Amino acid sequence: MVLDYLELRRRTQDRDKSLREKVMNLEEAANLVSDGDHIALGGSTASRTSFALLWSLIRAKKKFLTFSRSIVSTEGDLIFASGIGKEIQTSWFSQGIVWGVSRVMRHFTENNLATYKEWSHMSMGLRYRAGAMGVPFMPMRSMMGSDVAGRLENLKEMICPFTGEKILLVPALNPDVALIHVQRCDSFGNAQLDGLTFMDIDMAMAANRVILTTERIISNDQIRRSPDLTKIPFFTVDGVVEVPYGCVPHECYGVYEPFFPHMDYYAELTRKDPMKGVKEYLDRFYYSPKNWNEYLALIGIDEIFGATQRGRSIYDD
Amino acid sequence: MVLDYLELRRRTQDRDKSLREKVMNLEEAANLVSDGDHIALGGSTASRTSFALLWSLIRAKKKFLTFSRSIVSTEGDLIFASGIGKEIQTSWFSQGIVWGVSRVMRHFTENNLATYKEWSHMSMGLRYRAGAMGVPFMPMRSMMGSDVAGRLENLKEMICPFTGEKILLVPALNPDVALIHVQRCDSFGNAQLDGLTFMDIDMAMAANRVILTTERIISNDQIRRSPDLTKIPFFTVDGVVEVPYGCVPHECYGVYEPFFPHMDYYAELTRKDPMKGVKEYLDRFYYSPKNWNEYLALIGIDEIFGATQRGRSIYDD
Amino acid sequence: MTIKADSFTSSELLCIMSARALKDGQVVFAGVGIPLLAATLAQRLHAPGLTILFEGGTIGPHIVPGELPPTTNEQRCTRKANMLVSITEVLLLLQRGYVDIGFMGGAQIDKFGNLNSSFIGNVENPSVRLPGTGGGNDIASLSKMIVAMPQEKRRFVDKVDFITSPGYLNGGSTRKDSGLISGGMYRIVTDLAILGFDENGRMQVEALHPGITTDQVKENTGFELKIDENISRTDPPTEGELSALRILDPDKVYIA
Amino acid sequence: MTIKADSFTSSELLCIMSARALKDGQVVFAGVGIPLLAATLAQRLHAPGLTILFEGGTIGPHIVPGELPPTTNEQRCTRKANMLVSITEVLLLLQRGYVDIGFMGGAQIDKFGNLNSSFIGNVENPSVRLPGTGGGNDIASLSKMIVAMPQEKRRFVDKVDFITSPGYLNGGSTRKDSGLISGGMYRIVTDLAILGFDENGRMQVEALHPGITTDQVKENTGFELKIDENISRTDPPTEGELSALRILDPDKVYIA
Repeated sequence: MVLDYLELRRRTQDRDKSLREKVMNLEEAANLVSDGDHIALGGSTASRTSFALLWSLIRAKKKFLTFSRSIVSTEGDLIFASGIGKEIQTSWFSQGIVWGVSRVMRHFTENNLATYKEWSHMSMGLRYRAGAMGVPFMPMRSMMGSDVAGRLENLKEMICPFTGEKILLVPALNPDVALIHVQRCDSFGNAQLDGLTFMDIDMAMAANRVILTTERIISNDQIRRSPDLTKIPFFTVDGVVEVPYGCVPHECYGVYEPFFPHMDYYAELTRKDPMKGVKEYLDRFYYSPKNWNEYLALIGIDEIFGATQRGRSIYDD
Repeated sequence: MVLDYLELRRRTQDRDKSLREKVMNLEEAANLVSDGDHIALGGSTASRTSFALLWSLIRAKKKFLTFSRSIVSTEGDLIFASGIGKEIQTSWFSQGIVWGVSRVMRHFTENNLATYKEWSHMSMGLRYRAGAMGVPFMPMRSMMGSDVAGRLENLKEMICPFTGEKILLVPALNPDVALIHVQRCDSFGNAQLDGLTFMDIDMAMAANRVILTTERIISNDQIRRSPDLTKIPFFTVDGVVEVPYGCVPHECYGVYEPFFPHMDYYAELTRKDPMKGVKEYLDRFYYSPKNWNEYLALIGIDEIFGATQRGRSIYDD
Repeated sequence: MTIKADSFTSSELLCIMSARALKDGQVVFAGVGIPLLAATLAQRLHAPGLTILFEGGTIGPHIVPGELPPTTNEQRCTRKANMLVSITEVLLLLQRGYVDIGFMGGAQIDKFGNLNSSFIGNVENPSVRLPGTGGGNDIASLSKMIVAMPQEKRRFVDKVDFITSPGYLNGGSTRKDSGLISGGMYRIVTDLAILGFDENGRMQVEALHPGITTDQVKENTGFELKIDENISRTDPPTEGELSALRILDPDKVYIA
Repeated sequence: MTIKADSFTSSELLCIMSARALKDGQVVFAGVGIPLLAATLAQRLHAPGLTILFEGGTIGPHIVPGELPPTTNEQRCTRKANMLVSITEVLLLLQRGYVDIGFMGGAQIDKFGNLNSSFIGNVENPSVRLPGTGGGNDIASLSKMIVAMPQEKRRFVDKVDFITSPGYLNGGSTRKDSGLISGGMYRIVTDLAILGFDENGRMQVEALHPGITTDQVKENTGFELKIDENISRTDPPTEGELSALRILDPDKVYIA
């Protein structure tokens, strides 16, 4: 469903775009998300997943959320299994090719307990981009003729008035909320991202609310000293939460790599009896810890040091 | 005229996209430009204008070139007056607001000796972007109803199939050549740009050939140590020319500011008798110097030091 | 205390009066010249949290006094900025709806707020070819507009020779019908008055500057202008405003 | 010297045979798994100037031996890269035409080269819901394709259950007619043979791997496959190829 332009403008107009402090904790950030929202997740697969915020949304027992992302990994299993969301729009969904097909995803989709709407990877990116640009669609040249397109109700084909070629139009996506984890940002929400940015920039510009989790909060002076390093502007941001290791067990570029032993453990745990396994996982790592640091402690300092050592190594070349 | 997709693909396919040395001098770079080409100029107004290359194109007596740029300053006067080009597509054309309306531009356009095709600034940007994305058009929401749109033959209006809103489609622009000046690049053409990037990235991706002039050539190792700082990828680039002060008398962000006294001198020289003035300017600064350094010497060391001091100051904050 | 109306230039008056129209916390897309200067002045006075956007790709800068950029595409525009983006990206912020106010100067305007900065006289054979739209067309197409320009008969015409930047086109619903369903002219700030627009998109006087008579306004306007009998008046520039302004532009680049 | 066919795994054979299909100086868009490994192998052997693109946004990296990324979206993919861009930008390189070869793996393929990585069985009520397309659909829609996959009857079917990544659709002009006017399947590299496509987009055998019989190929294919009598044969993997490959993947992440 494409937002009509005046409605999109109204929602943006109503936002407080002033340069203001937005630092809050995970619980406060979770309150910025309403049941029924469409939530876009930054990062891709096992990289820069805003896990700390997802963790707090699951603990807050949110309902009827729709999620979209470039590529969905284990967070998709947890979204379905925790019951906070019943629909995910993405291009690929499983922990990662080396771990095989997600048994939890299979359980929910094969039994029609939840919906995985499959879009081509580029079409997901262009939907966010159209939303970011304030236009109702983007033209593209892939997907035509495939069953991926055939199964999506919200696509239009047109004949290009300039060239006479057949062109596919994909609908703009303006998420209610985007959850994005970054390496650094200031307390106003000006964010610097290192390495791979995935679809995060378009996502932030397209969304009607943005919540940043960040490894570090830096001063606005530091931002203003190299404004060409800012990738997300403060006025798109509604909440800033400082959460070191906020992507665990996934990667944060240049800070820590994925927590591979933990991801192997999860894959093993959900292999035989997916639902029993994922419930056990949620109970142990999501519902019982008092806070995020206790969650990290459960995963263990050995894994944290190992992933951090590998993460920093990118700068050793 | 929008390139048909198969023709665009063919031209791109035919290019040598391998990782190879591309360092050459200004004269060799000028040979990469053929009479009749459409040339996109990087930078905007008095910033990062690829003046050294333009200078060599004028000295090489190129003919029938069409130019496009975000905003055109004095280089437009020189394109018309030197006779290398008779059409410029841009959104604004004069040296700069503080110097008033260009008398040279007025002479050529008011007497129908040359064509200035006026597009809105965003539409120029979206034309390059469509070209960069490999689609025949971009949708946009401005320009409709104005005489700017009314005077352009190559625009289409459509009713959005998703929202029923009226949308304007602007045609893709894939220049034959893009001339872009950067602060740093390696000998393969991987370029790092500081500060304002204007429309240069989309321009480089859209063009069928790219010629870079650069303040410095750095090693590929240095590029590979921070790949997230690369803004233009090597395989789009066909020529790399190391030309310190290659934008004089315009600005190169963080290196030198515009050469204001020289620009005042030019404005004064072309105020009373534009054609006599611009001819004198071309003779003195374009046709007589033996090489680019002699051109710089003519402008003078005082101006060079002054502009450099002001240019570096951006990093003093 | 306030000071005599002859102790400041009309450009200074334009700057101060239009700076007052900007509110703290707004995002304003400012053109070069008076708008750049007035937005910076507002930032220094009543609107410290004003976010200024420049066409060159600058988001939230702090212009340095005495180092006013001659265009919006130079490094001087980027001092202490929060972010730099491409020209296309910064213009797209207008389309996305992140801009509260579009703020630009004007060469020629008509009774429906249409601006001309392209041609004087016949388009095919003009007496003057002006520089053109720049981002003006995009800003006026997509945002709520404030225009600052001197009020003269030759500048305030019944119908512009060429619509470079759309106001209300031919009035009524013609702007919306053309596809421009958002934004539109809000205020025209001149050296004589503050002008606005009625429900049909026709220009009208909102307030007169100190010491200005309704006749003066009419004499300097090329079309009939509605002026209420008991029209309100603007407060004269204060010393604080004038001194702050002169600190920003000591070389009188824009306030000469 | 060459070595016995039982001294390498079928994954190793897949890697080496598909690596050979890549030429120096090409730009190849490589998927995770065998393609990533094979492209890196080609870079180490005959194609040092090969530019590899990864879906995560990496342009021209050098993968570090023993540090193979489990996906194409991690920092391991970016080692010594020339440039990093967004996912959308790297995929747009396919559309812009900068990619010479699209290179991916496959779960199920049919006689017209259509790939299925979405559903096994009935789409509304599948026996297996697979992970989906990722960039596969975009790569196959927009580029000249090499696919590396093991040849088995259940994988090489007459008609895929679901067209995730388009080959020649129903053959003939159906791909072009659908709007996909560029790209298309070029080579399918299996552990038994190198397959290509005829002018109607139907799969055919181009060459058999050492020691493989035509019957073996037919037995492992779910549809009729054209095989020329005097079909050519590929050269067996060399020690150099095998040792280079095993250095890249010492933990046998992909070549097990």
